[in-house]
Order: sequence, then C-alpha cells, then structure tokens
Amino acid sequence: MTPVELLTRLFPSGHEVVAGPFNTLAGRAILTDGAAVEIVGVTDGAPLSPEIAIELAGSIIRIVQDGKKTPIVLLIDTASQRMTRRDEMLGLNEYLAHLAKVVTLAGLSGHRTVAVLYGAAAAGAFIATALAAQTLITIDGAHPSVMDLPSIARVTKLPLEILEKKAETTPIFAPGVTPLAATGAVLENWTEADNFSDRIETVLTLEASSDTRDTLGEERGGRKVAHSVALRVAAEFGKAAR
Amino acid sequence: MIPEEIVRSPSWYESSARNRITGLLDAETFREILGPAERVMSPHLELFDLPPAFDDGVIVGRGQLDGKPVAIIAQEGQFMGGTFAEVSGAKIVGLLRAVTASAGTPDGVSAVLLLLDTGGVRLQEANAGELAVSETVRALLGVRAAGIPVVALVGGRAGAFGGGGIVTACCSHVVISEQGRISVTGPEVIETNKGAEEFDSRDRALVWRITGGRSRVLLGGADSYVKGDVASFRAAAARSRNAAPPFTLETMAAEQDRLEKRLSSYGDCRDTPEIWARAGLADPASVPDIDDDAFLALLSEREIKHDAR
Amino acid sequence: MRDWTRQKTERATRMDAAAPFADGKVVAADNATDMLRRVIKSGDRVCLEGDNQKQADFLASCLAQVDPADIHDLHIVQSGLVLPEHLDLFRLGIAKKLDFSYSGPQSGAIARALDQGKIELGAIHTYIELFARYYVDLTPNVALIAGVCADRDGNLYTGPNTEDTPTIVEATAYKSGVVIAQVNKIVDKVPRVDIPGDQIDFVVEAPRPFYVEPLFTRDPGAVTDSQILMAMIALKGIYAEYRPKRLNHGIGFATAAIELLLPTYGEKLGLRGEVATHWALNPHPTLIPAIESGWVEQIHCFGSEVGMDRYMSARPDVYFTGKDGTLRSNRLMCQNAGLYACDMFIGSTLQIDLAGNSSTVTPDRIAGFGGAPNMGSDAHGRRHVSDAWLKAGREAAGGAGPLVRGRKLVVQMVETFGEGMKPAFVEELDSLALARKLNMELAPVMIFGDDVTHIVTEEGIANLLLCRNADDVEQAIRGVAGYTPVGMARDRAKVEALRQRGVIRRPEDLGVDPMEANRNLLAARSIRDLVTWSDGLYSPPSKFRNW
Amino acid sequence: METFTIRARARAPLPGTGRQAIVGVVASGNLEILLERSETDNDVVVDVATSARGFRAVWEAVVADFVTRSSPGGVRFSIHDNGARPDTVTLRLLQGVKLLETQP
Repeated sequence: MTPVELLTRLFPSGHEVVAGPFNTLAGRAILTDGAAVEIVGVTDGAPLSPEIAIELAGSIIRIVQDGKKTPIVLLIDTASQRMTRRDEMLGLNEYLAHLAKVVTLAGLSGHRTVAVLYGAAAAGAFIATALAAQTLITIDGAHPSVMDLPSIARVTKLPLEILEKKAETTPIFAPGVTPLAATGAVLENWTEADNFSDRIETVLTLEASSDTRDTLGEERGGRKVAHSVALRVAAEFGKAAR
Repeated sequence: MIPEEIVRSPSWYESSARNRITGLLDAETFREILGPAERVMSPHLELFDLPPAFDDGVIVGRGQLDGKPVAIIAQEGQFMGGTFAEVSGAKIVGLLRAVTASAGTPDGVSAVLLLLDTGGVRLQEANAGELAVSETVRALLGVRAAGIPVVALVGGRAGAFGGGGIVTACCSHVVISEQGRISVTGPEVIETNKGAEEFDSRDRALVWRITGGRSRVLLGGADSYVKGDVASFRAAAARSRNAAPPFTLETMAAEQDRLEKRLSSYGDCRDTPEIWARAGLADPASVPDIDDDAFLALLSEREIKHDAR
Repeated sequence: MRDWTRQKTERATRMDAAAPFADGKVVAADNATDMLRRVIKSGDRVCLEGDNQKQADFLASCLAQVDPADIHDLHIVQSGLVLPEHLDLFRLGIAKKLDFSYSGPQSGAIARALDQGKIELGAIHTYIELFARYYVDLTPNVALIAGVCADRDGNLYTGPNTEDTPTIVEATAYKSGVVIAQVNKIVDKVPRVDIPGDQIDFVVEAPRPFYVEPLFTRDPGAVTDSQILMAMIALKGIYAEYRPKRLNHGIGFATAAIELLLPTYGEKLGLRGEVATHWALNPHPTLIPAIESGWVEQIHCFGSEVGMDRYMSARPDVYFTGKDGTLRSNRLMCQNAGLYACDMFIGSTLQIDLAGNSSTVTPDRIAGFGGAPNMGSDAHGRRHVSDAWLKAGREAAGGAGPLVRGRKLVVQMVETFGEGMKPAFVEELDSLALARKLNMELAPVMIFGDDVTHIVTEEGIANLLLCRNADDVEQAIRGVAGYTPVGMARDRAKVEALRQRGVIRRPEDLGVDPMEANRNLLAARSIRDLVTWSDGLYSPPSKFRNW
Repeated sequence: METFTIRARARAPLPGTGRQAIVGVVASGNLEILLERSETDNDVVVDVATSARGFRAVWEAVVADFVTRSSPGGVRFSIHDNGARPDTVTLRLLQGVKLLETQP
C-alpha cells in the first residue's frame, strides 16, 4: 500500500501531506468531524538513519511547540536502523533515542499518538518509531520484526529449521504481526476489508495515558509473566523502603 | 612497586552486577526486590535448552547513596549478554513505574541508577525483549517527567548495545569509562551485513574509536567520564544526580539542535580522529592512548558539557 | 674424472637464467614469480621462511603462482607451515615432500592433506633438530626469506624478527644454494647488517610488510581463577622449592599467570632475585610487570613480538639489542640456550597419559612441536651445575652419590578438564590413534614422560622425580587428575601414601588457599595495564585492545 | 540441559545464622549457586541444572568431597551450571558456604 492510498483510506475527508527529505513525509489530515490530525511518516522501507530520525523528531517538536495538542499519526514503513560505521560513530543511539523521546514527550504533553505500520520496521528502528507511539496499528502485509530468523539462527547457533519449528509453539521470538500482537505490541491489525477511517477515529478516542502493552500481552497469552512480574516489583518497592 | 595508574581497587569492568551494586551504594543499604530466592526466572530458556538464572540477569532494588534513597537496576552482562527479555525487562519496567508512582511520597527516591551491561534484546525472547526495551523507554521517561533523574552507568564487558544503546541515551545523565561502549548495531553485525570494509570488528582499536567511552564523551554521547574503578563510578553517580536536565520540551528542542549541529559538523567524517581534529583537538591521534588523568585534563579544558538530553 | 663443482655450475646456470628479471640483485615485485621460475627446479629442497611468528608471505604467494607443470615435487624444509599458501603448494602439486616443525593455524589442514596423500611427510621436528638437519641432509637448494630492509648490495636488516633467517641463509648460501629475500623496503643504507650482502642473491621489495603473528601475547583479562591457583601452586611448590634462576616459559595462560604473579604473590614469597632472573624467552608482554619490578636480569629471544619493539629498545640492559638500538633475536641460539643453559622449562599441554607423556595432537590436528620438546628435555650433554639442577638430580637419584648428575626441571601445567569439558588426562594419547591412521612410525609426542619432572594441576603437584617405579608415576598422575575418569580411577590408599611421601602435594599442603586465587592478585588485569606498566612503550596489536 | 538432585549427610550443621546467599554467575564455564538454610540438621540437598550432559557421576564425586571437607549440614544448594569445570564448582561451593556462614 502506498502512503497516498493509506492516507486516502484513513482520512477520506482530506489530507495535505508532502514528502520531506530522506524518505520522510509530514502534513495534516482532517477527520470526518473536521478535527485536524498531524501526520508524520517514513516511507519506502528506508533504513532509519540519523538524518531520518532527526527530520521526524524535528517535525514532532514543532507540533508540540504549537501547543494545540493535536493528535499525531505516524505512518511507518522503514527497515532496521541503518547499519554503517559512520552512523554508529555519530551516535545513532542518540538519534533513535531522541526520536523515541520526542514521540513519548508528545504523548505526555497531551497529544494522542498512534503509529500505523504499513510496511516494515525492525530492531532499533522499530523501537524508535512504531513502538514509541502510545498505540500501534498494523495494516495487513506489514512486517514488524526484531531480527529475521536466519540472523537469530546465526546468533543463537540453532539450525533454522529447528527455530522455525519452535516458532510454531511460541510467539515469543518469531517475526511478524501475529506473534508481536500476541505479546501486546500491536493493538489492532487492520485488513483490506476494514474501514480504516472508522477505525482510526475510534482508536484516536481511546484513553492511552499509561502503557498497557504488558496487560495486553498477558490477556493474549503471548507474554504470560511480564505484567505480573512488573506488578510484583512495584508492590515490593514500597515495602523495601521500610 | 605497582604503578599508581593501575587501578587496584575493584574494577567496574571485572565486577559482577551484584558487586557493582555493593560498591555503588552505602554499606548494608541495598534491599533487593524479587531476589534470587524468589526464583523469578525466564520461562523461555528451557525451550532452547539453556540454563536459567535465579534473577534472569537483572537485579533491582533500592538503597542509599550518600544517605539519600535511590532505586537501582543492574544488568549482569555475563548472563545471556545482559539482555532485555520478558522477566529481566519486566523487573526493570516494574521498578521504574514504582519510582514514578512514589514520586513525592515518603517512599520516593532521589534518583534511579541504571547499570547497563547489555548486548540488547535477548534473541531467544526477541519479541518480549523488544517490547521490554520499548516499555523501559516509556517508563524511564515517565520517571524523568516526574522530576527524578535517571543516571546511566556504562563500563561493563557487554557495553550498551542494541536497545541498550537507545535506553542509555534516554537517561538524564550518562557516566562512562574507557572500556564502556555505546552503540546500536554491534560491529560484528555490521560486518556480517555490510562486510569487513565497512566495519572490521576484529580491529578493536577501531571498535573503541567508534563506540568507546572516550569517543562518546568527546562527542557528547556521554556526560561524565570516569576511571574504571567502582569508587569512581560511585562518585560520578552521586554528583550527577544533582545536575541532570529535566525531561521537557525545552530540553528536547535543545537536543534537536545539538544533534542537528553534530550531523552538519561531522556528518562527512569517517573516523573519530577526523572529528576531533575538526573540533580543534591538538593531537587527535593520541586521544585513545593517553592515560586517564591526561584524558580527564583534556576534557576539563574543553568543557563539552551540555544540558540537552 | 669426476666434476667436483657441479653445484657451483648449477647455481651459475640458474643465476644466469634469473638475471634478466633483476637489476643487479634487485628484483621488482612484478618480476618475482618469473624469477622464481628460473631459480627453482623440480625436486629442489626449498625453505620458504616461515616460523610461528614471521612469514616470507609475499614470496610464498609468488611461489604458489608457478605452473606445477614447470615446477613440481619440491621438498619443503621449513620450521613453520602456517600460511594457506604453504598448503596450496601441496594442493596444487608444486610441492610433494615436507619436513617441518610447527603448523599452528594449519594444523587441521595438514592433517587432512596427509590423510589425502597430498603430502609426503618426512618428519615433524623440533626447531633445533630441523636446523641441524639443514647442515647434514636437508640443506636447501633455494631459500626464500624475509627481512625488514636491504640495500642494493643485498645487505640485510632482519631487525627484531631475525628469528630463523641467519640459520637458513648460512646453510643455503655456503652450499651453493640461491638466497632470495623479500624486504619491506630497499634503502640506501641499512640500520645494521644482520646478514651480509654476499650471502644474498636477490632482494624483492614486497608490496606490504611481511606478516608477523602476535603468538606470544596473552591478554591478562582472560586469565582465570583456576590458572591463578595453578600459578600460585607452581610458585610455592616449584619456584620457591628449587629456586630455578634460568628458565623458559611456554605460551599458555597458566605460565602467563605466573608472570603476572611475580610482582605480587612472588614478591610476598620473597622470591625476587632468587628465581627467574635469566630467561630464554620470547618477548612476552605479560613479563613487563616483573621486568619493571626488578625481577629480571636478562632475556634472550627466539623472535620478537608485535608491539614490543619500542619497549625492548628502551630496555637494552635486559634484552639483546644491536648498535642500532633494536632487538636481535635468533631462534637457533635461543633454542640452544633453552636446551643447555636453562634449569627449568614450564609450559602447558593438552593431553597427558599415565606415564606422563604429553601431546598437543588431537585426532584431526597436527600442530607440530615448535621448540617445546627441546626446551622440555633434559640435555644429557650438560656438564655445568646449578643448585636447581642438582637438587632435581638428587631427588631423581634418591640421594647425593658422587656421580649423581643434575636434571632439568620439566614442568607441565594443565587444567584437569580442557575446552568443552574434555579430560586432559587420558589412558592413551590421541596422537597414537592419529599415528595409526596415518601410518606414522613415530607418534607425535611433545614431551616424553621420562623427561617430565612435575605435573601441576589445580589439584596440586605430582613430583615424578620422587617416583620410583611406573606404578608410582601412574598413581601420582591419577592423584592430580581430579575428577577426570583417569583421576576418579585412582587407588585412594596409594595416592594418600604418595602424598605422605611428598610425591603429591595438595594446595593445602603448600599453604595455598584456593579462595585467595583471584584476579586481584594479578599485577596487570588487562592489556591496558601492561601498557601502563611499560610507561606507554608497549603498543599492543589492535585485536588485543579494549580502548 | 540435565537436572538431578544429590542428597548427602554432613558431619554437622553449617555454623552461622545467614539464611540465604548467592554466588557465581551463569556465564560460560561458570555457575551460580543459591544457598538456603532450609534442610534439617545434617541433611544436604544439591539441586543441579546443568547444560553439560553426562557428568552426573562427576557432580556426585565433587559434592561428596565437598561435604566431607566443609560439612554444610542443613543447606540446600540450587545450582544453575553453564559448563563449569569441577574445580570451579568446588570453589563456588566453598565461597557459598563461607558467605552463608559469615552473613548476619
């Protein structure tokens, strides 16, 4: 799905989004009630470079500085972070963190943030973009991942076939929308048949001030213990003070 | 007999996570939460026929630093590379959320000390680990938004790689030693994907020039540079919790400016000595080799402190 | 009438054939392969200089490019067969027969090539043994060697990594052979003349400096508590006991641990000046703290070590240096020193059997010997005395008779379990199975049991000098073999009796507390610490840095 | 992974009053031991989970020697092993009981 097709289905009442440098886009869209939504995005599966991260973060900072608390929808089709010596030398970790921080700050500042993943996102780029928003929606065909299975096979020194077999029994490590949704990363996956416009408007109204992805993972059975462990730590924290 | 510059006191790099905590906090003040006897362990390692650890490689709790309460999180880099996973991550996230909730109450703490020693996400639990990093980022920024500084301490064998590199840069203040490394994609992974011409991971001097403590602090990717002993980390942790930037729009705008300037100033450099030469360092080639005292003197001359993190 | 000058005539023919590719003695790198084609004939004995450290790697790659139809059946006689190009010569059919000492990284490839019949093996030698044969029955027809620089007359500066070169050149040049040197640079004047120009026929400026393997660099960061415990046991149970002043150390981590404990634990034991003052040893970076602490009087080196040159130039009272200020190493001389002038060899091994024979051969690897069998053997020709040598001899003889001669201390240090929990103590060495498989008449044994005087493990010391029969030896070895099958099968009563006799000494018998064996005892815990100890003079290769 | 339990009788209960202690790290060639004073009198229980298969006899011998040497009665040892050699196992066991003995 192209960004324009996606925008048209999400915001049939209108959108004015322009391509920025380095495979980014930015602009505005109108909801059916006439309310405005800010759009920021990355396209064409571009590996996330310092340039892209700083461009996206800059757009979001300007939105927050605007002070209108407009909802922000992030349209994501990236890859992993760009893997070059130069980017690491320049502190790619800071650029990715800066982007994640700015998206999070927008949420804390009263902007509803929703990421719509319509392509790929992997590893650190996934964390800095799609996973940084309060809510993550995937579109059928989206491909989120931490690392592809052949690479996991190499690092864990397990044969690929064995890994593929294990992936059938648990969503804990395999790439893709289904396992990631089971662990709570993805709120909803929309298919071709869905009315994206209705859906996004519903999602934008959801309360999202706290991070409930571990609860979701527990409910869906993909992350059975994370939420309860976090709760136990929190419960003990006060006791440990005394 | 032994030269003074050779650290004889416990070395951060060599210490276990538990020993780092002991050395960092006031004596006898550490209270561990979900300690080893609780046996809160990874439910997934068995699938891979791997031995678990009683604490899943993360130790969390609270204690005191110079008499003031702090929360503390330490990754054990020797167990599964100190990785973020379902349980290890949930312990971090749970503690950070509790710190935010307790802000301003009698249970509140003066700072969070985050002892990173991690290769990033545990690939056997890749999805849970990835989410744990994302949840850590959000919970950590919640702590900062509540006015409590989070101090990252980096100097372990595993460094702060992958999601660990991102988490590090989300902290209010980063303390690092010469051996510390911060990066997203590790040199081996870049070499595997892009070839040894792009990044020769066996050239360790190069690895350190790109990711190491000195390069990071000179570029502004870390804030305090310390000698490699536990006592120096303790002193830096105590100092820095009072001087940490708040997590605000102003700080982020300043960071935007700082990072944009870095790209435009050094974006065409291939190696850090080029950056240092351009930044006006007298003898850039010598930076990795001078001793810690000389390097600290060089840092204090240059005053590269910033409040944009 | 017999022609007594056939070799000189043959040499002249080859030199004439090669002349068009040279400008005097100087051959351009591009012409090197063509020149070799004219100088080398099928069936020649060729020494392609390479040992465990330096390599004539450019000439090796040139030789591997000749057409096997033109040149074949070469007999390679060199101490180290460590480059892939060395194996290529056999794979391509350029070379056929091999006499060597050490293979290191190619140990697996050599075993495979032998198995496939690609190599006809003469023998695996110790260095000094192969060098000796250069002068008796393995004299090279052509020697391809490496130096740092040469002038246009062929005067050669081999510098800190002189190593095998003078020995090879002497044998070749004075028996009508042809000597070709690759150098890093051709200069107007060499810093010092290590090999006179009249022994060198051709010099080639190689496109890159010859390769040197940093084989003797052990990262203190990788020394384990078990190795530190073994080092403490050795210092207390052997160094303090026999007081060996002149010695050689192997390259393992256990001996590196000893070197790093000298200024700390050794100092506490009051051993400075009493032991380990004179060495036949490569420039081990881990010895820097002991040198700087005043333990070491002098060191003669087999070769150099990457990154150590500046340090050694600044310590000429300790190291052998030329008038130009740089180290002069010499493998033959140093091996001789190790054989005749040292009271102790202490080193690691991979496998020990019940008679104390030790080997580094595994079923699919032939690593060769290098210098260990020579260092680790008692020189029966030795006639001078020292306290350590006499004490060992008396222990072996069971008394001090009028004609009791001394013994060299030959100490094997080994952890009871090796990599992957493979037991180091075995009923039968893997090398015997290998010898059967490859039809070798002599199984490759690093050090024969009758030369070994002590075995040190984390369980204690077995003193074989005090054993009076084969059963004593077997139980003494089982007694320090810990929880390996060999150790578990010990006769507990006999082992206890051996302990009463002092044949076996446990850490607690020596007053060594295993709980104190930790890395805080090391004088340097990292390569960076070694640089600090050296006052910045040691510059380690990049792969050892973590800064 | 292989798991098994070894039981032994010590000469005497371990001195000291410490309730629990942990030593070591589950790194390659290393192990962690959690010690808990949870058994009665002179009983010793050692729960082993190890990545190295086929070494149960070695573990039993190591534990037997250790119990003779240290007499850690009343202690349960829970072990996660990542291929530690017997000398490392013995060292960690000794470090563990020392820690438990000297803890307040």
